[in-house]
Amino acid sequence: MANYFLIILTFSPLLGVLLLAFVPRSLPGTVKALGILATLVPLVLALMLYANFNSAAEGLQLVQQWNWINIPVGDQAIPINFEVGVDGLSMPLLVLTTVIATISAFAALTVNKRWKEFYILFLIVEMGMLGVFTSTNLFQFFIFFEFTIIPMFFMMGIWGYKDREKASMKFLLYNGVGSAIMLIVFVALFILMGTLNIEEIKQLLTSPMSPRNVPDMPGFIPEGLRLGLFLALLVAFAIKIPIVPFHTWMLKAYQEAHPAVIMISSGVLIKIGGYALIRMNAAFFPEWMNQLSTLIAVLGVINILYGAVLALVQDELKLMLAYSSVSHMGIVLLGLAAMNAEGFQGAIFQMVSHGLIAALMFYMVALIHERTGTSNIRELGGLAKSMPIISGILLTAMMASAGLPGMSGFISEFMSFVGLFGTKPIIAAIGALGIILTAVYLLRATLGATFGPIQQKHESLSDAQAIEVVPMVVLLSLVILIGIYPAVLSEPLQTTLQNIVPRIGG
Amino acid sequence: MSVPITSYLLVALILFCIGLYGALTKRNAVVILLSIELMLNAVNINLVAFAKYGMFPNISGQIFSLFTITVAAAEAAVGLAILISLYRNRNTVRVDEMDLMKR
Amino acid sequence: MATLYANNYFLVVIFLSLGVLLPVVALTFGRLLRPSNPTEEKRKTYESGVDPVGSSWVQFNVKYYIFALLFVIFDVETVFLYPWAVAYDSLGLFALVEMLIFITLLIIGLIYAWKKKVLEWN
Amino acid sequence: MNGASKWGNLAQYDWTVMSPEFTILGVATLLSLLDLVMNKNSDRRILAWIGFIGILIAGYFVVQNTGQNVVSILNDMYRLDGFANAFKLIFLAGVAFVFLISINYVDEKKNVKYSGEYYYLMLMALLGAMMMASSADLITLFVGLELLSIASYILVGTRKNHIQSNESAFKYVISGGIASAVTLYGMSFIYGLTGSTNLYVMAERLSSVFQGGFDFLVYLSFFLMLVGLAFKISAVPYHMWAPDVYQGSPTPITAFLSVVSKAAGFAIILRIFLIIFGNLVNFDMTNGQQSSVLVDTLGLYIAIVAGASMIIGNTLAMRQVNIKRMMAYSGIAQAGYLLVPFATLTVLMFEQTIFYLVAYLLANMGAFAIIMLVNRDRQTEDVKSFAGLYHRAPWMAIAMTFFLLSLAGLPISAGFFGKFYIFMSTIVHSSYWLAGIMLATSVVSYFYYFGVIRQMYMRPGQTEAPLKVPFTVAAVVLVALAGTIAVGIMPDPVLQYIHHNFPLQQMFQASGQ
Amino acid sequence: MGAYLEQSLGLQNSLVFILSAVVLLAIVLGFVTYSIYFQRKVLGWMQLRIGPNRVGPFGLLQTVADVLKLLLKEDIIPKAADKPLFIIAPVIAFVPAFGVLAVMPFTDKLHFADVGVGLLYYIALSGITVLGVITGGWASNNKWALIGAMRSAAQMISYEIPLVMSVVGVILMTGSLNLIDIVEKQKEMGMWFFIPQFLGFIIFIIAQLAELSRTPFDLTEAESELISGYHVEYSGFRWAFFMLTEYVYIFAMASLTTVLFLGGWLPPFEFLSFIPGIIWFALKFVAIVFFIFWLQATFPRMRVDQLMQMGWKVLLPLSLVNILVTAVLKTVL
Repeated sequence: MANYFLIILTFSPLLGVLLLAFVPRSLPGTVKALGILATLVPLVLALMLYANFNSAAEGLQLVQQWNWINIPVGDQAIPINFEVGVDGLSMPLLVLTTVIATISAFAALTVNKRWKEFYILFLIVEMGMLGVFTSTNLFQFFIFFEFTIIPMFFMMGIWGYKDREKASMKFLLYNGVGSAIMLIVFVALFILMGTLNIEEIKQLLTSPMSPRNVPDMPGFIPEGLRLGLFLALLVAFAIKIPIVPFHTWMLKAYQEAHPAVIMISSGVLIKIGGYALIRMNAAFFPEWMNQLSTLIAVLGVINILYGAVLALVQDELKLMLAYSSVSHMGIVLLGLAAMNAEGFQGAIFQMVSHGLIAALMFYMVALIHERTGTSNIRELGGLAKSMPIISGILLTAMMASAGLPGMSGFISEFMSFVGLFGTKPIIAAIGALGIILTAVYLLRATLGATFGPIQQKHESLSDAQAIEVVPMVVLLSLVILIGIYPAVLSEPLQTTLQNIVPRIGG
Repeated sequence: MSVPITSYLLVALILFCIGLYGALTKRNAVVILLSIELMLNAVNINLVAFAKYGMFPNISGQIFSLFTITVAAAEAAVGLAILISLYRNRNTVRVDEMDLMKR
Repeated sequence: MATLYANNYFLVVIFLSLGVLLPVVALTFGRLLRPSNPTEEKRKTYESGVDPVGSSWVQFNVKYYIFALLFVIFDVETVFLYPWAVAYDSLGLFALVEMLIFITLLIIGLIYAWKKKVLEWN
Repeated sequence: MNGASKWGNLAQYDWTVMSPEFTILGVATLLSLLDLVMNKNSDRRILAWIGFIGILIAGYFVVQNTGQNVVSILNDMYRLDGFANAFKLIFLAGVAFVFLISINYVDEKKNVKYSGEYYYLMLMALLGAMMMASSADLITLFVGLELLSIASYILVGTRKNHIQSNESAFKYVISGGIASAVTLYGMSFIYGLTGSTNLYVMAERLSSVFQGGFDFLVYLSFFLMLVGLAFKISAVPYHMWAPDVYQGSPTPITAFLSVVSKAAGFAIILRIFLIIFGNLVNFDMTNGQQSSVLVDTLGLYIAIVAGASMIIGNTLAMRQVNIKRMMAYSGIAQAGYLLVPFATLTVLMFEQTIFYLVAYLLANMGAFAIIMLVNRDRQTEDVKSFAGLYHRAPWMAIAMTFFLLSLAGLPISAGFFGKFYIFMSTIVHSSYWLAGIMLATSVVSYFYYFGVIRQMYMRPGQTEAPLKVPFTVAAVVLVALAGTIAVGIMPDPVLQYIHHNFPLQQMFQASGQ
Repeated sequence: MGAYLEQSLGLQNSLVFILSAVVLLAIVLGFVTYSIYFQRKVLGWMQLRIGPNRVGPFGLLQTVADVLKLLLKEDIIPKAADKPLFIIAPVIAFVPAFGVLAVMPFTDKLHFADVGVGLLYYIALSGITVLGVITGGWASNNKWALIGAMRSAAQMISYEIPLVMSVVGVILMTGSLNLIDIVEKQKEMGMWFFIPQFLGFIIFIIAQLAELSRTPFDLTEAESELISGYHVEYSGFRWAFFMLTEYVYIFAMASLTTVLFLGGWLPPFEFLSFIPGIIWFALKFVAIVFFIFWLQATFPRMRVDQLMQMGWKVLLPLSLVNILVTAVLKTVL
């Protein structure tokens, strides 16, 4: 069992797909129930993984590999393996994925048509996300990455609002460009290294003994090429994160797609970018990461400020959240740019924390939208009167997002900034400005929606039902758990980070 | 009394160019078919000239040209047949009027 | 050998030029002798004595084209029969078999045309 | 030797290696005779099935021939080697698919009237393609090329009373005629320089000629042949015919053109260029170094052709509203991708090409089967006819999705691995610009492929009535879908099969090795 | 002649070539003149008439007078005609007719060009005449002319195929396309080819009649229906050239038949070889010419559909069969 654990975890959503395929379309109740239940399987498995994870061990755990493809070159063959493994970096993200997936499955109850297809696609996306985090092989990473994109395209295009098709197309093309660039780098690495295993590539690129690092040896990789690969990877993941000039797909998608879809996207998918920056950019090219850390930091600051300023002027809640996501992902970049343990921890904390909070907030928006038919602040207002629970939790979530101490947002932002102040204090100081703005726009939006005069037609709306409250509570408690007991995350991370990023300081 | 090979090749080249020009610019479908025949005949001249005066004179050039002639005939026959059926339906042999599909 | 070859074709050229020359000379000579007095009526196209109606360059029966196509195909196939016939002695039995196949295919082509009523006039 | 003297030298050859070709020729002849003697109004679908069986038998013979040593008869006019077998299998599979699709298409009186001719003309085209794959002599290559071309001209125009069909057939004839003239003109120079039509003899003699100051003529003939043969694969300098012809032809013929005819074009291009120009070397006087002309000089031009095809095909495909036209431009782009391995010439060149062709075959055949169904049902070839297909025939829509994903090169589909393998060669060859174009245009292609997907899933159709799917079309779609996904998950068996059973080096070996 | 051909081209043998060609041309023109006379006489006898008898002794100068008359006639080119084509058409028709004679061997000594592919040359060149006919008919811009030209072209191309195929048997037996070789082969075999190639001979004769547009295949003329076919608008000497072409072809075809099937200049029996070859050639030649004129008095004209069907459905399959049978027999025997 232990041998196949990760494989089972990765493909566990497919069980639900299989079952759903046999449920007739005419039983929406069964479909929905089955859809939610199916997400519980990976959740349980992920929790088991967390429980059994050995935080002290260095490197990957539960490693498994199978020969998949052999590329014949002359008489010999270069293998591409199917290999899985988990370490302190991917484990929290795996758990995050399953949690968000389950919550999103609940949020998807508000979907109004074609539940069967929705849940099938949804589970395929979940499989893709899990696969991305369990793969220790670039090729496999890429394939699972694509597995998240294509079903997402369908989900955005079929279930959403008026302009959904354009949004999905935009999403597809942006991410297509990103993955295309990624593929270039992966294939280049494959050709240069002769392997696609992330660990082996890291060894070959960083170990001083490796012929790749000794000039005049065959296979030596000059710095220029390394820089090129590094930048290409950066661009590829920048689209995913997204870093500012590449963020437009996200605005459109967040505006038009169904909230349940956005929960996955905002909660997990965009984290893949940050994850890959650590996994690949920082691990493969630590020198360049170091040298260009200022650039990354500047990009991060731009993200924070740009996102915050624009979030400030949005009336549309979803758009506001989209800009807020941009802003928050900037903090991830800041943490990475610090190039020290605190910074990296902060970045990962921020990813998890933002994942949870963003999911929560979109869930709230979904509930509000379902009831009022709008998510525009101007058309809302005074909701606290008719739905106090929703309003209350929304307020709490906003505070968590703004980085209120005691919640996860605070820890992550704190650690990121501490890390960056150690190396680039000026940039860190500018970035910190963004935190203030965050509080401002979040409060503006939340208060605008919940307080003030209520509109006539909103007075009789019902509050959240018990089953709708469960996900909120779960998410909120996780946010608070990380906020007051960060060790749940930091413990497995500690040893792993040292292992992943060779040049990382103390 | 022997003619240098370049003159044969030159004739072929001129013929080929006339054919190509005609095939690309003429409006009348029959003229286009004829232009193509012209190009193919340029090839035949080339082949036969090479077969006699080439670097390695041998008969395969002539054999090749036999096949070229046959194939050209078959192609022209098919082309004409199609043109006839086109003409029956559209009552034109002008190529610039064959524009039903541009979009 | 080369002179023989060239001379043979020189003769051919002589014949062809004579073929051109004769009409040219005869017509030029005739021009000096014959009267020339063209009038409208004379130069009118003949149409059983009445004024001609329209141009005669009109759409023609497609039958002719189809026979032309048939001719092209069969005539060109003889291109292969001639070399085969000339070289028949040196090729052996196998060439016979091959040509049997070839001619059989030709005959099938003919039967095809026959069956499709292409060979009918009218 | 007594028997030999009576029967002539020809009888000494091992004619059994030609059994696939003989089968096809025999079946085609049989079909034509049957068609003649059959009652005018009787159902001619039986002819299709006879033809189909013939194709299967020929396929069996090809498989029997697979893995054998090189056999060359008639002075290399016919060669049996791995290269030939691989392509023949692709042709046979392609035509088998087309037959199955056609059975439902031709059946209707209004579509194609002379169904007997339709089938045996297609077999003749197949025969031409097979000869193209299996010959190392310019004459036979050319005759095979023309047999394929001429049969396809007629096939394109089979809808005799359909104006567009006529028009596209005529355009096809004209473009094809010009293309073959240009190709032949190029061939004639190569022949003149080497005095032989046998590719191996040509290759042998060409190097000395090349260094003897005739390099200009060698380049000239290379370009002429490249331009002319680009017609068959609808690659860029000669692609303009494709949209019109694809649009006007009967849909199964469009599928035929886009797969079999194109694959045959690749067969002849690879065969001619690899052998003739394969061992040409450029001698650099200054440092005394040799460099392969094909790899270093000509490869660049082929790469340019490939890149231009990708760019033009993909960008113009975006503007199309007619699905067949769109597929035509997509086919132009695919030709560009398929030229990449040849332009880069890595050790895996042949495997990459064949693998991609297999993936392309599956995806395109499946796609055209569905396109035919939908177009016929909706009586329009507009992309919009796909609107709401998911609600009418969910499995067809899902299958179509996979075919389009495969064409776009996205996992999990055979097309993804096809592109991945090809992509590797660009990186190995360090043509990063080509890799860049390849990926950038792939992303562009998402736009129109997903445009169709959008119609199928996200737009309401004019009708919700279930689409009737005939058995044969369903079979084609099923096989293509299964193949696309299976190869998309486990590409290894196919790749290994190609690698071990169709060794490219056989192409350069003499008979009996 | 052979000796001159061996020499390299100089002033002397060039002159010889040119002069001999001119002489042949004169002979041919003479032949045409008197074959018309001959034809009229033959027809007259057969129809119990006298035929031309006024101009000169026995009317021998009748045709000469006709030619003179044609020369003096006004030359009219219709206004609606395509003038350049109208003028060039008779030339196109005439040149190949005379050109084919370049390869015709009259005896083993008396011949002009000794071309290796003589037979092919003959067939290829003679096919061009149909272009002249079509051009003439089309350029006239006259409905009858055009119909006549089309019919004539259809007939000529339809019968060209059996004609071309029927000689394949002869080629098979000889293994050469050289006309001299073909006669030599008949000498060697001791048998004229019309015996082993009887089927081919019959097909050849029939097809040849059709090619020449002689009765019973003279539909192109068809005075009663088409006035006179493709040359209805031609007058004077232009018209004369179409006529000339026709009779020169009779000359050429009769010669070719003699060479291919009747042993050329060979005597029928060895003991008769003291008589010069040219006499034998002339005898056979005259016999064929007579035969051609004879038919004119005997057969009615065919209908156009009968004509086409005869060519495609009878002669073509027969000639294919002839090829097969010849090849098989040659291998078996």
